Amino acid sequence: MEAPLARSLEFLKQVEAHSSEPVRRCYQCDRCATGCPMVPYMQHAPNELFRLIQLGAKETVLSSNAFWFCVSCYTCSVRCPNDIDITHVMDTLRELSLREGFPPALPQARDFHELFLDCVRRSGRVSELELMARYNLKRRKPFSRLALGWELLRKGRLELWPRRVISLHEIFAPFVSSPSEGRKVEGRKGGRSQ
Amino acid sequence: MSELKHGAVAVVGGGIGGIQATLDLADSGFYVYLIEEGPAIGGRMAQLDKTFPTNDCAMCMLSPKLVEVGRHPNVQIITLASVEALEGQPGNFRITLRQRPRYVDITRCIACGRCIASCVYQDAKFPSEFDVGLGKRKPIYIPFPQAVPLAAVVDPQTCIFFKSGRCPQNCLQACERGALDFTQTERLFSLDVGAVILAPGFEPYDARLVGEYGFGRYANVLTAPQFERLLSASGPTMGKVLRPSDGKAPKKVAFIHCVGSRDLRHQSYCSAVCCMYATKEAIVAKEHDHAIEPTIFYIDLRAYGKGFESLVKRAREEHGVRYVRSMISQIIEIPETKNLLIRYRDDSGSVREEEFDLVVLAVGMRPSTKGQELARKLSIELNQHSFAQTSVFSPVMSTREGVFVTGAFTGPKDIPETVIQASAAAAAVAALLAPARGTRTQAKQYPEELVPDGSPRIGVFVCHCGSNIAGVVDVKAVAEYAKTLPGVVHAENVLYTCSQDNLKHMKDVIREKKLNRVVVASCTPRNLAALFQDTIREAGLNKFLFEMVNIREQCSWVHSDQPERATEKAKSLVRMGVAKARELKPLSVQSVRVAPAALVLGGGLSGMVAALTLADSGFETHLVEKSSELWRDLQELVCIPEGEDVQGLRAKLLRTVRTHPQIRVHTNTTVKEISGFVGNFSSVLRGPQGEERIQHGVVIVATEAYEHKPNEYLYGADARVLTQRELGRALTEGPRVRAKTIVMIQCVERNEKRPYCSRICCAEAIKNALALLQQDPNRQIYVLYREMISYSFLEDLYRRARDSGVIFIHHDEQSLPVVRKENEQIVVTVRDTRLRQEVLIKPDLVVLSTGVVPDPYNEELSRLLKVPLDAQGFFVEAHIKLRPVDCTSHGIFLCGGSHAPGTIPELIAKAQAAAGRAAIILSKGQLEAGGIVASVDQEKCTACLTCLRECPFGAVFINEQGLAEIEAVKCQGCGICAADCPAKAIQLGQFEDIQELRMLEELFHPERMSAV
Amino acid sequence: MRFYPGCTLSSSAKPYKRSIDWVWKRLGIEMEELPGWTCCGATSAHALSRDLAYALPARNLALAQELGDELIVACSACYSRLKIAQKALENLQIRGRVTRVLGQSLEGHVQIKNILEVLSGHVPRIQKEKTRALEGLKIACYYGCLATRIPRVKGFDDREHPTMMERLVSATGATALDWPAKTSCCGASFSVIHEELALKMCSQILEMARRCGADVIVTSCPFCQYNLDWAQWTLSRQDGQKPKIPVLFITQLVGLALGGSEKDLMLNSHLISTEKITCRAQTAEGAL
Amino acid sequence: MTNSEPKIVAFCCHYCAFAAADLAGVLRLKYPPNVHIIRLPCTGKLDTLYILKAFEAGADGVIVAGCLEGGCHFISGNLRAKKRVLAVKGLLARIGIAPERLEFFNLSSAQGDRFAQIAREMTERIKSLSSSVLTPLPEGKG
Ligand SMILES: Cc1cc2nc3c(=O)[nH]c(=O)nc-3n(C[C@H](O)[C@H](O)[C@H](O)COP(=O)(O)OP(=O)(O)OC[C@H]3O[C@@H](n4cnc5c(N)ncnc54)[C@H](O)[C@@H]3O)c2cc1C
Ligand SMILES: Cc1cc2nc3c(=O)[nH]c(=O)nc-3n(C[C@H](O)[C@H](O)[C@H](O)COP(=O)(O)OP(=O)(O)OC[C@H]3O[C@@H](n4cnc5c(N)ncnc54)[C@H](O)[C@@H]3O)c2cc1C
Ligand code: SF4
Ligand code: SF4
Ligand code: SF4
Ligand code: SF4
Ligand code: SF4
Ligand code: SF4
Ligand code: SF4
Ligand code: SF4
Repeated sequence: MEAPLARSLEFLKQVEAHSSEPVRRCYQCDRCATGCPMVPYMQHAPNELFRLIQLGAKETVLSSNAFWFCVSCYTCSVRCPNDIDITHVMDTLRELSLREGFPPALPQARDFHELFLDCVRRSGRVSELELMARYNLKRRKPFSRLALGWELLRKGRLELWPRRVISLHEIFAPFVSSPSEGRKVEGRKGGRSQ
Repeated sequence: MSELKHGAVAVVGGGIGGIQATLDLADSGFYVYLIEEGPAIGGRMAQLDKTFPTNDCAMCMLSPKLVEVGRHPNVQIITLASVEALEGQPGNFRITLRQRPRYVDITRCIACGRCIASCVYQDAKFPSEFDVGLGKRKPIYIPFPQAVPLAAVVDPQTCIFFKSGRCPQNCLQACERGALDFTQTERLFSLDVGAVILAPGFEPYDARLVGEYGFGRYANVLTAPQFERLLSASGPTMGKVLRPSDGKAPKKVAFIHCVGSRDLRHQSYCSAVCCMYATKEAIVAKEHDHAIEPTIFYIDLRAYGKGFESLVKRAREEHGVRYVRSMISQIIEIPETKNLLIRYRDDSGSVREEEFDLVVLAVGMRPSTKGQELARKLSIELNQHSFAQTSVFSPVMSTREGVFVTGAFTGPKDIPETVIQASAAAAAVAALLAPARGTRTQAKQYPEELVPDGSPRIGVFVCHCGSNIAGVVDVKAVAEYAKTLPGVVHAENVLYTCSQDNLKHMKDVIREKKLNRVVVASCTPRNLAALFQDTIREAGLNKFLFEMVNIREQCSWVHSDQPERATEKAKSLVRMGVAKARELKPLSVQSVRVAPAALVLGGGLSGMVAALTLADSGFETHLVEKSSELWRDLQELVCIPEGEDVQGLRAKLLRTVRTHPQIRVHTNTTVKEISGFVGNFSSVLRGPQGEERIQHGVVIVATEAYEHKPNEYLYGADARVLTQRELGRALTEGPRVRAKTIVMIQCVERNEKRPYCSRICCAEAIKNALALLQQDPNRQIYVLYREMISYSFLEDLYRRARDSGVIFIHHDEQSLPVVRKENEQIVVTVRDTRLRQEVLIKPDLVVLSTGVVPDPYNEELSRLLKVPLDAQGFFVEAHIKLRPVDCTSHGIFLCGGSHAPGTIPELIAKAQAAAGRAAIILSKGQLEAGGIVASVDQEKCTACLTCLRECPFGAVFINEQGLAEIEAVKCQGCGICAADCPAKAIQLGQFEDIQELRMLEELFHPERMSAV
Repeated sequence: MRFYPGCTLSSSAKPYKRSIDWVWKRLGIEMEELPGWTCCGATSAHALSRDLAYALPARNLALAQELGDELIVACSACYSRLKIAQKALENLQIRGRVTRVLGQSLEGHVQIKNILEVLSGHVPRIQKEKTRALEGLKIACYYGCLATRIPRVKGFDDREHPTMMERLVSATGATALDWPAKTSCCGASFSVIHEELALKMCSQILEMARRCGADVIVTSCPFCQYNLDWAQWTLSRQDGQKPKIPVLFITQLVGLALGGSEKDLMLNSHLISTEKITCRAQTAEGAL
Repeated sequence: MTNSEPKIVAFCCHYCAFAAADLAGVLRLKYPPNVHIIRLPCTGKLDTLYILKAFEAGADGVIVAGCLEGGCHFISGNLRAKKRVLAVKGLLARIGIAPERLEFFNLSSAQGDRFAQIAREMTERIKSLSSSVLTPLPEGKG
């Protein structure tokens, strides 16, 4: 790989502004990496992302698969000696990456989250059955987990008729749009320059 | 303020810091109350096995000091005591103490342990404080074998008598000395003192609070203090490294650094010692058991002190200690084996899982709770980390006048730094109380010494030590036997030889029977010889006409299973003792007058502080500076911790030094010649007014260290490449620095030739970076480093720099940064170890941290003073741990950069310490020379110069006759010269060849007993 | 006391809800569902939108704040999101943004409590009133990652070594094992989007429980329960052999000790059969 | 010699080995009583003559015990002593005394256990050598 050029601190400031977390404070102790259960699947361990953010390597960071593979277990956050909520930074990077139009490393994850939120938006709560059905359709595997679904249904652990509590459209409006309306941030804003 | 000043001092805390301060003060004419919370002095150091960087035995170093404090006529040790209040002003304080009962009368207890053996608790059941819970003790116990005061103590928390009132008190019955006293009660009392030194030390960080490492839940996770006990030969496993879970010898041992330190969840500062003690423990473990494979997990390896780097090198190269720069998130215990699973990243960046048999947590240092309580009671302020608040310029002064602080109480530090601070605090007290010096100490008066005439008349006292000796050895038979030995005119059995009534009886017998030699067969001479010597001196005998035979520790206690043979051995030992006694000669001790003046070489910060301390203590001081100005160096030094006003300090210091009636400043002056020895040096100064000869009792070397001027990284070839000092100068005086992007490179040209860490450049870089950002917050600063040396509270500064946006990039020693020019643009590449990838930076300015080199002039000075330099050209101290500012040559002291690099507060403490140590000599007025020293028989000397070469202390000189002669004041009595002299011309007092040979003869051939 | 059940308690975690209801009734604890509660956003809001991740819990906090000061949460994910949001709302900027969206002030303070906190207040009663002795049953308490790991927030129990469930287990007479995986992550958020990884993470936890000799795993988190149950079910369909460890909700175990029936506690609704415990509980009944 | 135990002289440095022997006592460790300690200020004081004299006078074995390397109270005394001991070992071999009868040990004052162990080991070692101090000359050994 080509040597990353240390650029301005703009990207660092952007990530910090969005997350309110002091990414610059990291002293590269490696604790986040050695505690993270997902690091073997990540192109960059959390601290490597942090270093790249410090160097301004926006492109590399936002196209990394790391934050897509984060399971939000908060192990890194509670063990960081510099008190950085790393998990939250991972969330931030995922959001920024989508906003800037980088293709997600786990598209199914994006789909799932969008559908999940759509359920919530429409009825205030999540119906697992509905969510799974829509997800399978979206992934074009309508019959996956059929056996499981049947088993759960049989055991009375699925609610067939979702209850609609309230529509949460107003709350969602400023943040995420429904998948049917198309993604709120479409395409790449401002291109790939850093 | 009243004019009255008390010549007594209270030292609170009996760790190495308190002990050193006590000894320094007691030796320079002050009476000291040493107040210790626990039942014995020694502090944390007593619990250590070996100590870095030399890895010599902690107890070997400490124990002689403990004994010295224990029998010092000017020291009173008050154990189990805490301070309740302090009233009054500097010079005239009243300190109120609360002393808990010990339930044992220390003047009677002889530490025989009978009470312990007979306690109703058959087995030791309660966790031993000394063994950090790994060993067990009973409700009555002796804190540790070398404890001072050496006496039993009852812990009322666990003793049945105190808990329920129903105990047969077997202990009480077992004690033959009637030393136990369960009626003792708490005592509240006050003392008048002129000043107070607080040295309450530290506490290890509670590893339980770092839950992810499972300490307290996982059997095989230990803390470093526990591991020290495991390594200690006198520890719970007798020095065998064994796993607590199954008692098996571990193979793979992991050390985890920074446990509780450098961590905002715990303590934000660096604990400054754990990097080194972990390396030490890894080496020692390996030495104990070769099969052990130690691995150290760390963030930065902070090997910044004198000799540290070479210890780490040895660990790596000779002992195969594996270092992994990766921090551990958590430990998982394997259920079946109780092994510990650790995940770390290897050099290639992959996460690995590895099982270890034992894990040692390098826990940090935190201020002791007792110390914080003390601070509250005395109304002194603590800093934000709850250590004592001090200032950069007065590192041993608390916020209350007349109250000084020292050691780990002022911040995390190792033993040498603690000892330096202790001597510094003692020096500050000595200066404060100078008028009262000697008012509270008393010189003991002895009768005129009788000159032994004619044949030996030996008295032998065979001790029972209750049943300690008599229970095994037939002491009566031994005494009877002694009577048959040639030269013995008196032999008797004594129940307790060391008891006050017997000492009196001994004096009477000496006078009555006109004894001229005394032999005591009892316990170890290491504890009581001085007491008996003093006794015979009171009876008019020369104290060297005494021999002590150890029939307790080295006979009855080790051969209790074979009483008959033990008796035989006791007889042999007494026979040998008597044989030696027959040959003993009185040795004389002469007094040498001390020239009450000091010579301080070097007029920098260190030299000025040293001179002021001495002058304030009332001694005339010559401050010699080779350049035209005092403390030139400081003009380049802008950024010092927390932005204190250095230039202001400089001005003030200069003024005080220049106007002090006791200081003579000699600028543009060098030393041409130094001759003489401790107490009586004579030097020729060469200055602008020509040459001048001065007489002085001590020398303080306070010469400087320079910033190294590099050859690499375009330095000198491009104006955009500067050293840190040059940047510092540019920041204060030069035109505004314009650069936007700045790269700082650390450890420049630190290589095989200059393998040591210069200690200050990391901090200097951080401070300069912060200063650059203060001018323009939009700058980008990259610091390329190998290890960030921001130990102790400097860690906060390091964090501040990161929070301000300075980016720190680590690179390996093997892949140094490259600086090149591409069409006038400077380009720096460095391999970031974390990214495992090259990073490219295009700076407008490159700043080099080049480290410190000693003054080349040191070599000449070293020749003049006849004191050695180390391989790097720094001066060598007498003992890196316990005599860090003394030279091997008596009367010469070291401070300043030329001894070792340091920050301003460290150098100030060192300068005060050197001055304090020097003042001890000056304060005496007279020095005692002689006693156990070597002397040359001029008739036999063939001038082969062997002794001259071999004497480690430079005590031998060649006299006008061309023959060897020994300077009694300098001789330390090691006997190396005597053993090496091919002509057998040298004899060491008290250990003469004839004495030793007689012992050998008599050991084997009692029948051949020479008819003397 | 208001109760925030969270979405899962009405479907995949029904047995949790049922057993809570039963135990609460048995112990006479009063608890009302927070009227009009909505989803807290876990596990998706924080993945896509920072402010939504604050706004969704905030809406519920706003509801709770009007009704009283305590909000009891059963699901670890809900608990975590609510706590995180509450902490974040201390930041005035964030609070400003969220208030604007919700159109509601967020000034009041709601005490968010984990259900374990409520339950553990009844340890002496459970101990005293248990009708079945579960002696000899070796239980691994599994907290999962979210319940105790909330950055900068002091949780209801020790972050690395929580013991509340163990105390409850001991109260039932069963043996709580000390095991090292009790706060490891089971990968629940991946069980739909990346089955393979989720299975891997579950198997590590299950393996550890097995090695420590656990008969049963108990948990207080719907996601953990479902995930460990599902993983074993799926894995056994692949290899069919490994001994299977039933995964119970802590309230089911407590319910059993207090005499609840299989049906009361929905013990028949698990993917991995709980038969071996119910059988045991029945025999224990005789023994007591 | 009448006694079955070999007679051993231990030259001990005051600061370490002698203190370790004291500690062995404090810890009530056991070792054979045939070991007699002669205290020196430092093993650096040990004259080679003393070792020879000890053998001449009838010692079956000689222990010289100084501080750990680097730990000498007088900087280098133990190193000097070690050198001398090595030299004397050579000499002993030449005059037909098994050099194993003489040994140099480094120990710290905290190693009471080690002192007792050394005393036991040396006793055993010497017992296992032939009973007479004078062994046949190396040539005679074949
Ligand atoms: C595991 C470990 C290994 C170490 N290894 C080394 C090493 O190899 N080399 C090295 O140089 N350093 C080492 N150190 C550091 C060393 O222990 C300290 O530098 C040193 O002990 C500090 O001495 P001190 O006198 O300031 O404090 P302490 O040793 O803590 O002594 C303080 C004394 O004061 C007493 N006290 C406390 N409060 C009160 C009170 N209110 N009133 C009266 N008395 C009180 C205490 O009981 C104690 O006796 C190590 C530290 C640790 C934790
Ligand atoms: C590169 C560098 C950077 C530093 N940065 C910092 C920092 O940022 N913060 C900090 O706290 N500390 C820093 N220090 C350390 C230290 O605090 C200062 O250097 C301090 O001023 C040193 O004081 P000194 O008295 O030891 O030596 P100096 O101030 O150098 O004084 C020695 C004096 O002795 C004179 N001299 C030398 N030989 C003789 C002789 N034979 N006869 C007579 N006179 C002689 C010299 O002319 C000189 O005036 C730094 C040191 C160096 C070298
Ligand atoms: S744990 Fe924190 S300080 Fe350590 S590398 Fe990760 S982010 Fe940096
Ligand atoms: S929260 Fe994400 S990044 Fe952090 S340890 Fe868990 S999986 Fe890894
Ligand atoms: S009083 Fe009893 S319990 Fe206490 S020390 Fe004596 S014998 Fe032991
Ligand atoms: S028995 Fe008496 S003299 Fe011996 S240790 Fe106990 S108190 Fe001291
Ligand atoms: S970096 Fe500091 S706190 Fe960490 S182990 Fe080293 S000395 Fe201790
Ligand atoms: S002098 Fe005698 S009584 Fe005193 S301690 Fe020594 S052996 Fe015991
Ligand atoms: S830059 Fe200086 S202080 Fe830092 S590690 Fe290198 S030599 Fe040590
Ligand atoms: S006895 Fe030691 S210090 Fe004294 S002159 Fe001889 S070698 Fe030097």
